[in-house]
Amino acid sequence: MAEARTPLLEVRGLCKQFPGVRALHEVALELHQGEVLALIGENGAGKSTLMKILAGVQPADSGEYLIESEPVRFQNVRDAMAAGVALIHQELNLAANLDLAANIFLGREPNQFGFFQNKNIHNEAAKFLKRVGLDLPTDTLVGNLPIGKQQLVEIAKALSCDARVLIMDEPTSSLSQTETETLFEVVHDLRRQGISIIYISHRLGEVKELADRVTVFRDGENAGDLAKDEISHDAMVRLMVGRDLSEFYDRQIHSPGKVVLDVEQIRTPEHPNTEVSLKIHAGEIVGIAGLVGAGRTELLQTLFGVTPALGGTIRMNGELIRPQSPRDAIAAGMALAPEDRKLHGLVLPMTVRENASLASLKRDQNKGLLNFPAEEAVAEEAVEQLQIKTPHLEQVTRFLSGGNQQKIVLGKWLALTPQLLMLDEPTRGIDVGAKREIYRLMEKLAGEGMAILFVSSEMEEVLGMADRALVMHEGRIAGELARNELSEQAIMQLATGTPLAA
Amino acid sequence: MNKNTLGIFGLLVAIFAITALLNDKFISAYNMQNLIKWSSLYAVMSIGVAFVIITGGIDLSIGSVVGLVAVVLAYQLKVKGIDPGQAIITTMCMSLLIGLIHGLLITKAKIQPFVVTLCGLLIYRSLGRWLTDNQSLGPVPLEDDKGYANIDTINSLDQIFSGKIAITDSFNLPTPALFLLALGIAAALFLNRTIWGRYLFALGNNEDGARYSGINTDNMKIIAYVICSFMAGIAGILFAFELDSVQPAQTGEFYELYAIAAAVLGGCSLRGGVGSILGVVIAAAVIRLIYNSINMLGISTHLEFGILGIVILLGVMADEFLKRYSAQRAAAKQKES
Amino acid sequence: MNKNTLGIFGLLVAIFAITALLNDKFISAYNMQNLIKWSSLYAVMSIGVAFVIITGGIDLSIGSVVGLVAVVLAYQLKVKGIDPGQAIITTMCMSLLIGLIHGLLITKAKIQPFVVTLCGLLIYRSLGRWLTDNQSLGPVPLEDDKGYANIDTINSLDQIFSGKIAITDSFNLPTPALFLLALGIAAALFLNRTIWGRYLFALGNNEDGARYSGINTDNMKIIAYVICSFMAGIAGILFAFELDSVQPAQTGEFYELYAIAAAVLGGCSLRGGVGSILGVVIAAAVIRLIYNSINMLGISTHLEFGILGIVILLGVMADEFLKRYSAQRAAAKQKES
Amino acid sequence: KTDSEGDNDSSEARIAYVTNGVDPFWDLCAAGVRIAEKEFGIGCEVHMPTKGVVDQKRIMEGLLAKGIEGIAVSPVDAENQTPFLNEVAENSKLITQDADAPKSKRLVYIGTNNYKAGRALGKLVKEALPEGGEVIIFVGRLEQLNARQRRQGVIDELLDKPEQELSSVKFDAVDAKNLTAEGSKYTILDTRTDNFDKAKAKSNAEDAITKYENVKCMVGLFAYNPPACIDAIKEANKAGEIKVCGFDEQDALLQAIKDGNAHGTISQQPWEYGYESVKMLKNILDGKQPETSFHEVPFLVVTKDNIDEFWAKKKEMAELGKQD
Ligand SMILES: Nc1ncnc2c1ncn2[C@@H]1O[C@H](COP(=O)(O)OP(=O)(O)OP(=O)(O)O)[C@@H](O)[C@H]1O
Ligand SMILES: Nc1ncnc2c1ncn2[C@@H]1O[C@H](COP(=O)(O)OP(=O)(O)OP(=O)(O)O)[C@@H](O)[C@H]1O
Ligand SMILES: [Mg+2]
Ligand SMILES: [Mg+2]
Repeated sequence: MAEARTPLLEVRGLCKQFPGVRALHEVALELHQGEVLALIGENGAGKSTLMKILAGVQPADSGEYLIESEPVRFQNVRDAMAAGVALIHQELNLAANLDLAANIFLGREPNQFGFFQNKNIHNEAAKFLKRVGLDLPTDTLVGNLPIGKQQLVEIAKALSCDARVLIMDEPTSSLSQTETETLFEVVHDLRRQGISIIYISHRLGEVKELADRVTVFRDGENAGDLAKDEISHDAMVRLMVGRDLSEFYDRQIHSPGKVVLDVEQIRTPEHPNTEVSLKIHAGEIVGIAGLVGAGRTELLQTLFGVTPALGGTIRMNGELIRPQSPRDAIAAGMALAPEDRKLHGLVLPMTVRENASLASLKRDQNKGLLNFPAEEAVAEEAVEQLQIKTPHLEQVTRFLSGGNQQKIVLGKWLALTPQLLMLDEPTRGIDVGAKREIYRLMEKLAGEGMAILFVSSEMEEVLGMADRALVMHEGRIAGELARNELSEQAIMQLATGTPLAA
Repeated sequence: MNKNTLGIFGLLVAIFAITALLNDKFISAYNMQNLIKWSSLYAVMSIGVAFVIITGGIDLSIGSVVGLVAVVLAYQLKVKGIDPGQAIITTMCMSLLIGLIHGLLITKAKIQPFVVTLCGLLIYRSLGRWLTDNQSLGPVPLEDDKGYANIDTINSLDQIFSGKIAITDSFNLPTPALFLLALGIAAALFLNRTIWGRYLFALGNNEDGARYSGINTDNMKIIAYVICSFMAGIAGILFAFELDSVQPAQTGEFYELYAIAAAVLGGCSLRGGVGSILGVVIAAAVIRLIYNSINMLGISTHLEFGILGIVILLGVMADEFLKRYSAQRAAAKQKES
Repeated sequence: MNKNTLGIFGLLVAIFAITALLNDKFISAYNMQNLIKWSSLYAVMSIGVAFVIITGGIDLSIGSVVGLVAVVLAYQLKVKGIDPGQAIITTMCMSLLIGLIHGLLITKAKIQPFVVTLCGLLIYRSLGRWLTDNQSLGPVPLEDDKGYANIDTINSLDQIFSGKIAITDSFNLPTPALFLLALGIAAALFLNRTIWGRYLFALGNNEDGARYSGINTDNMKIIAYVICSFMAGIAGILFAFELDSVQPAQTGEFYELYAIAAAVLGGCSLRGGVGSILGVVIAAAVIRLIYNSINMLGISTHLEFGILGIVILLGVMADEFLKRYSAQRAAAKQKES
Repeated sequence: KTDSEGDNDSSEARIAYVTNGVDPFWDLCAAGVRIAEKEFGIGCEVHMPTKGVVDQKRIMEGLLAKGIEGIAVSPVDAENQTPFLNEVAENSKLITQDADAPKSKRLVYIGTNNYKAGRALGKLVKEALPEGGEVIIFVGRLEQLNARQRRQGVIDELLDKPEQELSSVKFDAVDAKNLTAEGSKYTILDTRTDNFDKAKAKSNAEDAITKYENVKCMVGLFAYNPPACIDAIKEANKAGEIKVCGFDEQDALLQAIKDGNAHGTISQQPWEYGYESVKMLKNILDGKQPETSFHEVPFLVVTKDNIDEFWAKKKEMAELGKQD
């Protein structure tokens, strides 16, 4: 069992402490040449922190870090790159004001006395972009690309580093099916070339498909390893959360009630020439599937008044509304848990209490004065109902894990008991435990008669949770699938613009 | 008083004690009176700018607003002979309007606060000079001045805005201190006890996040700029009556820098989302105290600016350092437990 | 010349044409000479601040740096009788050192640029006044002045920094224009043709991203502040020789606002990541042109500031509007195809 | 020796000399103060407020708080500062210098008759341009009374208007253009202000040369204005063609007078301000009340004829002042 060859990269007894958070405690990790090591664990388990240490972004407090048995201590990213370690960050880190080629070679431009030698970099960049399935002119500005495509650029950039060790921190979190598959091919390709990969994902299906070995973290410590033949969904979950999780998608079919949302022929600023119509009933969970950039986020944002509609009508409970801002939409009974929870969902430097009560302050006000008891009650209720793990209500939300942050966003909206809850990628970057809780919550809310509209790029999620799925393609709804018609193949067909064979 | 405010308060006490030790006339009633008076005048302005800074914005125009308000007030009273009450109301409306314009340009036309208020700085100064042909004016009539209407009212306004209230035989409280007290309490209540105050902090930290939570962020920002200009307007009136002389080209020049310095020293972060009224008021007092001490200790006036700059720099550095240190301490503590 | 630069160039041409139409003396060789000279002086400063603004920072201290450099230069030449070449080198080193200190405080002590350079504004001004006891000084000796060493060298320096080169019979090119040309080209090459320039743009847009790409963002930011202070230093020397007289309390006052205004009008975004040297130079020329036109057209000097403010505001608004419009057009086009 | 130094120690100063701003002019005044300090054995603090009325008020309040016995001030806005000056006068011996506040309770005013000085400057212009011609005036700011008096003196003299009483001078509009009068050979084209920005002063002069091709004489009312005009003229190659007459005594102007590039200047003999102020306050503190309320410091007309003598005097004064 124990392999004789020395690991390419090894970490022993590593500790890392953030103000108020013990991120890593005595963790160990081994990576061999040419293997794909999957690193999994709940939100906040310390995966990204360890990867940042490996890639020289931040230093460890203590512990050993060896490459080919040689102890190393990277001062910065450049050192790590020189040693052949490259990291694809969980958050996007591109310069939006530069073009694709510039971004891919940022920090490694061929130059003479500091002056660019520009000749080849566009060709080179195009090669790497093609490899990740991006067929765009290399002088396109990155800022003009949707987030999913930016993720691909990020991957192309890492590929161009010629690294021996490539770390991918949730590379697929904003990719859809096809792009994910392209990425898998790239990973297989790299492995064949003898490059070692650390792959972090919350999508256990991906892990199963790709990984040669799995290392599991829990609360900043090693929770166990799985060899290739031990990798199974249940085993991974057991190590991650410390117990079995059964009945992942626990759905009951409710008979849908009256129409809550009735949208007719609205046009969004991103897709001004296509019209979208849809209806959502009380007690119904409707999923929206589609490829990245299909206009799903845009649709939700338009309904929520973030980017007002160009035309068409929106009715809530039969009443015509024209949401010009989220405020209008909220007043009409809508709520949106946005795609980017750090940017749009939360005010990170504020506390759990302040975030959970932010939307309901206005309702609970007393002639403009804050109603502190009511505020406290709202926050407490959210923490209790959603089982948010936080030491106290005054904890700053920045220090919470992704799943708990997402729950606070939900708690904020549930305090207002909206009639229509919209969720944009509700489980993006969220670990299995939290995921299941969110699914349960959706089920419970639907049972109570709330209409739920969610966008997801995870096929499984759509298949598992939706009573009905709408599939978007290039800004329009390409098709609608009832629960009994739902299948991976049907969704993919519609999402890529091929009509379903009748 | 929270931790940040404690630091600046300590600085106040320290400079106060040192100066008192080195010059016994420093704590005379007369000097204290003056110190309180000037601190109040500058603090009123600084409170206003604190609102804007909390939203993550900046207002470079307040010095010019102080100047313009003072000019327009004096112009109405002296040149036009307008009813004093009406003149006060007009100038207040003008300052509100200026704030509104700033707010609208920033939120609706989406021009950066720095640019909008930099242009404001230039334009209002110019307006004041043009209106009066750059002649200095006094809002309060001198003995045999003509052209003023309602001299009695003006004089009682003068008493209100720059009078003194006898507290003991030797100590008189300057009325600007009362303005500061009232406005400061109102501002602190607004920021910490109303939903709008909470909204300001929220949007200062994350504007999109606040908007997605149903807050009308544009309106809230406009309100912050209106409050800022309004406070500058009040300060303009106070300065006009205090100095009895308004110079279109000079009155208020550079005050924006004082006010911003006070806000920053008082714990507001220019990144937005952080700030306390008490801290800002104390910081404004510290700045005035430094000036007073330099004067009392006979230090060369050439060094005034420099000392002020160094104190601000060290203050902010100490603050930054303390924050990091206390975060580390907290972490260490957690580790133990 | 890209689209943004075209807009400001259009403005330049428009004001130029209108003034030329209304006053035929405007295009005289002498006036053009002056216009070029002043534009060059201010543009040199503005180029420096553009670097800092591209990184997403700000430098409020340049006016004081201009003042301090001019003071120290004149002090060395007049009071200390130091060798002129050495004096120039000392002042340049001083300006580099100032930039370095700014950069270190901003990157290592993590104090905000606004605060650091605001304190700089206060401190350097104070230093200059204290050094000279606020005496005005001339860098260039008058006939029977004592205390200067190497009068010939000083005079030839004067020729270099504020001389004229005959081009035609009537038109002489002021030497500051050559400085601008050399520095402007160097700056533009640095920004657009070297990897460091690209790093500045990258970190101005996304500092973390740049750092994760292996760029030493701290060093790059320090370089930007050093360049900024250096350019202010050059401007200080140019101003000292141009005016032949340095007033410690006044030389350079408010120039930071001009420079920032020029940078913003020239297309730099205060959010960082955007900017062009050509645009900034043209914008600096526009500002000088506005002043010149006001004088030529006999408009009241009181209105100067106001007109400048309005032009900047309208310029930025038009820019914002055009950007949105062209984005919409591009989107519409894309949809069609 | 230590004793005499102790006398000059500012912490023991009994009186103070407060200017209206920061300017080389005041440095020369300070020189006079230093001379008088020694001569009369009294310590005197010199304060130069940077930022106008506010700074001046603050500094004087500080002086009162310190218990200063006498103050000589040049009020920034004499008229409107009257109430405050009265407050100072109640708590200390107050005299004004350079600029007067006639309505206040100041004991005496030490200064130049700026209107007369302006007329003298006008006479210089007439000397420079016996044939008459177009004249333009440059000044820092016109909100100061002395600046306005000076300007009016120049205008009245050139337009042959009757002499006015200093206390009741009628002023022409600040932005009046092309002032002329019947029978006068002179036209006053314009008055340009620069807000104390030296670069602005220079470009104003340059722009005037461009705009008014027939301008024959440039008049600078503040110390830095004439040198700016001289520079601009030199660079326009119009030396000799355009005359310069000025006020005050910046070295560049004196040099130009010597070289024939400027016609002449009016010096207020600033050291006399400082000297006389200290002397006056000393006398008052010693119980000797001033006889009149206006102690006139004579101005001096400086032309090529007396330039060497004057410049030597100025240098001597500056040196003497510096020694302290
Ligand atoms: N810069 C920081 N300052 C303070 N705390 C931090 C910082 N970075 C991470 N943490 C905390 O350290 C812990 C580990 O975070 P990390 O990002 O490594 O988790 P993760 O396993 O990657 O989680 P996820 O699956 O959500 O990405 C978390 O509790 C997080 O809040
Ligand atoms: N910030 C932006 N700037 C320019 N275009 C954008 C931006 N955001 C989105 N788009 C465009 O809007 C279209 C729809 O994007 P949207 O985010 O709605 O897609 P989506 O289906 O929700 O994809 P995702 O899975 O990434 O959320 C994309 O084609 C993209 O080109
Ligand atoms: Mg992570
Ligand atoms: Mg989306």
